[in-house]
Amino acid sequence: MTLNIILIGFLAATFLMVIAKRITALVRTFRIQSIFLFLYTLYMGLCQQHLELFVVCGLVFILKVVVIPLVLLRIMRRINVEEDLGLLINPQLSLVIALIFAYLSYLFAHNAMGLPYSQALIAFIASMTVVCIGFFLMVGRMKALGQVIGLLVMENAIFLAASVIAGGMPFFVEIALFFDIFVFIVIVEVFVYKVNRLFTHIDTSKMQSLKG
Amino acid sequence: MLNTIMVIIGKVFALAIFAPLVSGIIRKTKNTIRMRNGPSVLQPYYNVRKLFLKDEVISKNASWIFYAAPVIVFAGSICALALVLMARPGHLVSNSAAILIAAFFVLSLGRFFMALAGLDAGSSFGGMGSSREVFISSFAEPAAFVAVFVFCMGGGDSFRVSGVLAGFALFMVVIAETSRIPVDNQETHLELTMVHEAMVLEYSGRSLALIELASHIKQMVFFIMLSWCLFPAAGTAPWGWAVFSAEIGVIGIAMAFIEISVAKMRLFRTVDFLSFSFFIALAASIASSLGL
Amino acid sequence: MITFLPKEFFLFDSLTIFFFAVIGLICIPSAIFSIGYLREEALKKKLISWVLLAAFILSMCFVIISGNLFSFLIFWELMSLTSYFLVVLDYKHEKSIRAGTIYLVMTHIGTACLMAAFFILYNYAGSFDYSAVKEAAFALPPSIRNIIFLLLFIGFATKAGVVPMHIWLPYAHPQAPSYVSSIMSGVMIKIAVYGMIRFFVMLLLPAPAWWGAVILVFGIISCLVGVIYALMDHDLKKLLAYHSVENIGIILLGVGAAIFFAARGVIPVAALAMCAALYHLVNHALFKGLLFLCSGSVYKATGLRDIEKMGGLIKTMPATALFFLIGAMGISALPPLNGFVSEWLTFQAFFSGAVESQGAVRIFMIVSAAALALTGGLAAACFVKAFGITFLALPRSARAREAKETGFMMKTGMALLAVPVVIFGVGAGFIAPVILRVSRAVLGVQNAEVSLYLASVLPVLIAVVVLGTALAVFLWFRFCLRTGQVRYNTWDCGYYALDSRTEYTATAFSKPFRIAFSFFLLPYHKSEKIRDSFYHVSKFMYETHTTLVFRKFFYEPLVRFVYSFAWKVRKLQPGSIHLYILYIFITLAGLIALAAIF
Amino acid sequence: MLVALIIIVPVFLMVVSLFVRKIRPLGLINAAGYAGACVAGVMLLKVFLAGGCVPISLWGWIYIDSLSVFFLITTIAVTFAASVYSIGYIRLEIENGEISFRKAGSYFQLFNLFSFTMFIVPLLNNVALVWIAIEMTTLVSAFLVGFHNVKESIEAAWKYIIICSVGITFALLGIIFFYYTSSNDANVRSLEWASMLSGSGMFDPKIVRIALIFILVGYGTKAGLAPMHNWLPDAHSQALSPVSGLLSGVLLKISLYAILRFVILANFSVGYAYSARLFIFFGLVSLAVAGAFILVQKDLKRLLAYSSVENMGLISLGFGFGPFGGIAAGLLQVFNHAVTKALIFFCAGNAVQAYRSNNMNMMRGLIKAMPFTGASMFLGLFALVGMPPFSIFISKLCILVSAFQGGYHIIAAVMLILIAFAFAGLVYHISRIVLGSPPQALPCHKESLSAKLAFLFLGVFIVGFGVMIPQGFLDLLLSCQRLILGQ
Repeated sequence: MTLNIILIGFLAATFLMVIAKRITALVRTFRIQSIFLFLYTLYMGLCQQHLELFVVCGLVFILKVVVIPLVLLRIMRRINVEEDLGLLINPQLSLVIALIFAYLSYLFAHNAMGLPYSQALIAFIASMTVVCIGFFLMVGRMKALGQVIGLLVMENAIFLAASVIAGGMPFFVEIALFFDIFVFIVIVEVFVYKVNRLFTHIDTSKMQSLKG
Repeated sequence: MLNTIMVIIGKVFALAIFAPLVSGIIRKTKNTIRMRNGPSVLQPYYNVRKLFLKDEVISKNASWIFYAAPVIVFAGSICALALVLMARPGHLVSNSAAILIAAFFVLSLGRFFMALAGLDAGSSFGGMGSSREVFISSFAEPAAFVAVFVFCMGGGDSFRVSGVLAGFALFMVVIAETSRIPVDNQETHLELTMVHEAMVLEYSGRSLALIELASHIKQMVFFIMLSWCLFPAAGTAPWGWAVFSAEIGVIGIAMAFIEISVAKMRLFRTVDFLSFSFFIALAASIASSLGL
Repeated sequence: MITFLPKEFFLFDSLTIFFFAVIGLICIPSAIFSIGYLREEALKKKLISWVLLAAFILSMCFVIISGNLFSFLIFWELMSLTSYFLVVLDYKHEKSIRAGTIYLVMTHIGTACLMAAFFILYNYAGSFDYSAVKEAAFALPPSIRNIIFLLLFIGFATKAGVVPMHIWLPYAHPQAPSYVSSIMSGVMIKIAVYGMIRFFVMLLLPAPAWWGAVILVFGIISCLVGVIYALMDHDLKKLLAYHSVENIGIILLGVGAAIFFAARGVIPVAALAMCAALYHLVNHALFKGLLFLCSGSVYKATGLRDIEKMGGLIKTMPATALFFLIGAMGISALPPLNGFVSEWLTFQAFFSGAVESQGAVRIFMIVSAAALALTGGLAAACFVKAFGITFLALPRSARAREAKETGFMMKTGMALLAVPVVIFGVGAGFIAPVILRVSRAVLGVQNAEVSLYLASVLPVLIAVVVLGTALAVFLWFRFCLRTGQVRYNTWDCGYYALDSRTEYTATAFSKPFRIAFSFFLLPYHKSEKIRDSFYHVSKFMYETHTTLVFRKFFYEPLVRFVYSFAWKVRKLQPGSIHLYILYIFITLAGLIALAAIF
Repeated sequence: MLVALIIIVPVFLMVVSLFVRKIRPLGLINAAGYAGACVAGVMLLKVFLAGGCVPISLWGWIYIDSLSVFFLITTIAVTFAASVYSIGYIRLEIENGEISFRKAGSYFQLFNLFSFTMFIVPLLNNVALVWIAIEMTTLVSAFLVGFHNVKESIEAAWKYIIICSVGITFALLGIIFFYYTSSNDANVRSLEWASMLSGSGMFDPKIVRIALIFILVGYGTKAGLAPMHNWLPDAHSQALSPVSGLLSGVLLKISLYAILRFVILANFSVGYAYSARLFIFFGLVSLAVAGAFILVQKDLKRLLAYSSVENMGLISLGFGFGPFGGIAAGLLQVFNHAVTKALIFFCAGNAVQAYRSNNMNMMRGLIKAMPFTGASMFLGLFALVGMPPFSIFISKLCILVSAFQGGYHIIAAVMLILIAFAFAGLVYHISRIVLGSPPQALPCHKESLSAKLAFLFLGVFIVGFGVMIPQGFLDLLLSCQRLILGQ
């Protein structure tokens, strides 16, 4: 029962992201989403009483709820560029697309993968939807940070999918994944500063000089 | 083997001497039809004799080709005459066509050098003449070759439709080759119309004589081929000189009549004239393939 | 995979030895000529060109020796690569780069077709060796056999310069130094004919009759188109390149007729046709090589290639003029020399073929004989133009005036080619039977009785009669008819001494042909009068050129279409990162949908 | 033990490059280090072949079988050539004032880190760790791509990071699906390679089919296969030449290695035909797209990048015709293309340095301005398009033979046409660069000795493998083929 609540919360946070217009709103909803993810891993840890799961959910909390939003907000303050996210597709249409993704991932999960009806299937569909929405965020948002957050949302969703259908990846692999996301954020931060210094804006739709 | 060679050499000399007479006859008939007296039948001989004794004027820009051309043209026509006499139609079916074609090639050797000599003097007349000569002869060759093929295939003994058609095509080719009226005018010096004359404009004295003789012999070669085409039966023994010279005379008079009755065609109309003769030759080959 | 390396690597039979002779006959004189030709070049350039030349000749030899498809393909590509380097050797001006690129791309397309055919054969034969291919050829289903024939024909035709695929030849040959272009048109395009003979006559037996007919038709088209374009071109080496297209057409006439009659079982005619084709192959190699060497020495002496600016070279360069004349007589099939013998044999083959067959085949043979006759006439016209305008009368430009005779090495090179041209003509009696034996071995028929008696006797007879009468007349003139000679200006209708401007030019010489063939050449005229006042014309400008039909209506539209297609595809990468990510998602979604459905 | 040496070399060199300040000795040490790695690689091959191609697994983290040895050798060879070349290249870049003294030091650090990440990818046992190593290569090489602080290179680097990370994320999803089927049906609890292979018989075909698509699209983005290749021309045209040589020579192949790993896993449950169809699809699309782009290219390095896309398409087609000898041909093409493309990129690097611009219309008469570079570029061109004396001709031939053997006549015909397009484009462009007369304003540019050594080293491989492939290498290829086909 609690699992469904967490999933609903997780999905709600994602849909909030889709309609966010400003970057800070996007970061805040990302934080909420990570919190639900943390709760989910915490609940799984309580059920299975594995010590490793607690370490993992601690890591999730530190990295995804605290560190990454902080880094992103710091970037926003340092490059003091206007908050607007530059939506290529208006919020209403994005919401419709998000729903279409939900149905598509149901089709994908049930027919293509052939998973049996169970609690895991519902969670898996949810995570697939969030993967598609993360993807949509990268495509639909002009600003560079929109793409970064889109990617992080996909990471969250994949982490959720892994823990749902495969009971979580082997411990060491989880640690390595977190380390990888951390390195990714550091490098992206460096590059956003570079883009801002050279282009005086971080709007990727204007970075189209390399053609053909 | 040796006596056939001696016989052929004898015939070659006889016909070589006899050749200018034919063109004399043709000129004579033309004049009489035009109600004019004109020079006697032996006039070509007098011309040749006169030219052999006169001095020669040679252009400064001319090279050794200018000297060599008349000699090669004359030798070529003599050799063509010898070849035509060798190629007896009828019993040597496959070889006679080959020999006749070799005769055509030998004539083209003479023409090649004559065209070069035309260009050698550096005057525009010569260039014009050789360009036209080569133009006409290259279109005449396919019709001639096909006509000869068809005629030899028919085995020149009996009277065949394909033989006659081939003969008619060959007749049109002969008009073009021996520069008769519809294609080229022998007697004029008007640069618009002259072809063969333009090439030899630079020549004088004994080389001009040689060239005149060569053109007479060439005409004789063609008339002999024509006589086998048009009167096949006459070729058998007893091979009287009279019958043969009668045929040549008839062909000459026919040629004269055509010269009189037709006006000279524009140069580029000769292409249609020769392609018409080619199609007649093709018709002859179709007739021969149907076994007519 | 790599385990298919062939067992029998080399193969020696009469065909290979014959082609060895052809290569030897041409490459040695050209190499000697190159010594003279490269005398002033820097040492480094000399070394590079000799190494490349050696590699080029070696690769050609190996193509002929190779006993399997794999090494045939390797050395075939090596031959194209080394000849590309030779074409691009003096890379100063843009033209040779463009020529090199067109050449390489066209040969690559040809080789791609060859590769496809070889691999289909490999599938059926199980190994690359000729013997395995020969056995597998019997069991080939007719449809596969025809596809292989078409692919091989396109491949070899592109290399040989048969008409639809000939456009690289007039670009590549003139750009190469002349000793290279003499080897290229003398020998390299013959290697393609070797390929055709090897595959269509010896390996892919039993060859159906329509193969021969196809080759015959393409031969006719190549003959006529080659000679018409040669007539219209006034660049000496381009003219000779077009003549290579024409002569390849003549060789293909022979080969086509041979295959056609072999398929119909008329063996004597097939043997005669193949003998004529091989004989013309050697002859063409000889006189084309000679002509290219002469054009090289003319280029070395005057620095010109356009015959409109040359003239009167016979007085300053007598030796080159004589050699060029011998070559010109050879190529225009004038009796005592070799061109006459091989073209005459081809006529005999057609004639005896026509006699043997009935109905449509007879007419087909006669029409092809007519085409050959027309080509012969036009070729003679073209070489009258080429020799007359280049060597005779007055020099038309300053550089033609100061021309000097070329060095000794070059003359020996040319002489070494001129002498065989004469020997192969007059001495046909000794050479024709040898080539007949080769053609019998190629067709695999030992008992075909072909009477070459006439072919051996007649050239000698003609030579004797012509030379005899000429000598007689000469002696008669010299001794018993002593008349004077006066050297005076050319007849100028009494106005003024003529100079080189009133001479006949090559454009004027070929004007009747341009009008006669205007339906194919589509000539373009533009004349313009620049007037000082209404009455005084200060300058009169006349420009004419003919359009290259194949290039204008087939190759250029093709290239334009490919480029426009490429520009459309270029829009796939407009630079926006969003679109790139969308591509990934679409491929993923598409593939999943496909996987789910199937 | 040898393997440990190979892994330590880049780490040690990175540490050294932190301390050594002067560029010249740093370059030499770098090259010497990789020379040692090369020797170790060859000895590893000998030991491996002597041992009869038995997979070695050290301390559980490292797992070596014929496939990883093959890719390791390719990587080492090209990295050694790149390190030799970058000595002279960096020195000339500093003289031209393109990069500052300090940045040259950071170049060598990044270079070693990049090669370290590429060395360990074929060696790692755990499939997820392979994923992380490839992710690391992306992040490290992003700095190398964006090395010049110029608008274009930063834009290229940004696109490189984002597109590759998206691709890799999908690959992670694929790995999770594989993990799900393995733990679900074959109850294999770990992502170790050996255990997954043993359990691969019982995978659920439906899920494996989907997982393989994710893997192919994911790692295909990194491998530069067609619909997902858009980052490749931007990254290659902006990166430094030694780096772009490494990128197209090795990085594309490494991601192909990862794909092959999963194809082996999918063999037993879904059969090779399924992945063959996918390979053929990607191969044909790559050939088509690359052929079109090569024809209308203006920038030299982008031209070479597209020729890499074309060759990757050819390699995947080779794998597509797998069961008929295509895999060995594809792998041979992997090695040949890596070596040839590295040579041509290094020559392009020299040319770009001399002419100061990537635009091909400004480059004329390279063979006059820089004879050695011009000659090697010309020969490199003919090696790349597959002319006989060179090695790519053999591998291209074998791919075509396997295509016809497999009965794919139409696909082979389409392949031949598309290769002809690319051939025409490449010859047209590069022959205009190499030949012709150089612009007068060109200062006479001297070619560094190390560049010449790098060209010779690569030339030996190109011509050597064209003439006669060593037997040891052949056995390695055939054992890889047996491994992939699962005999």
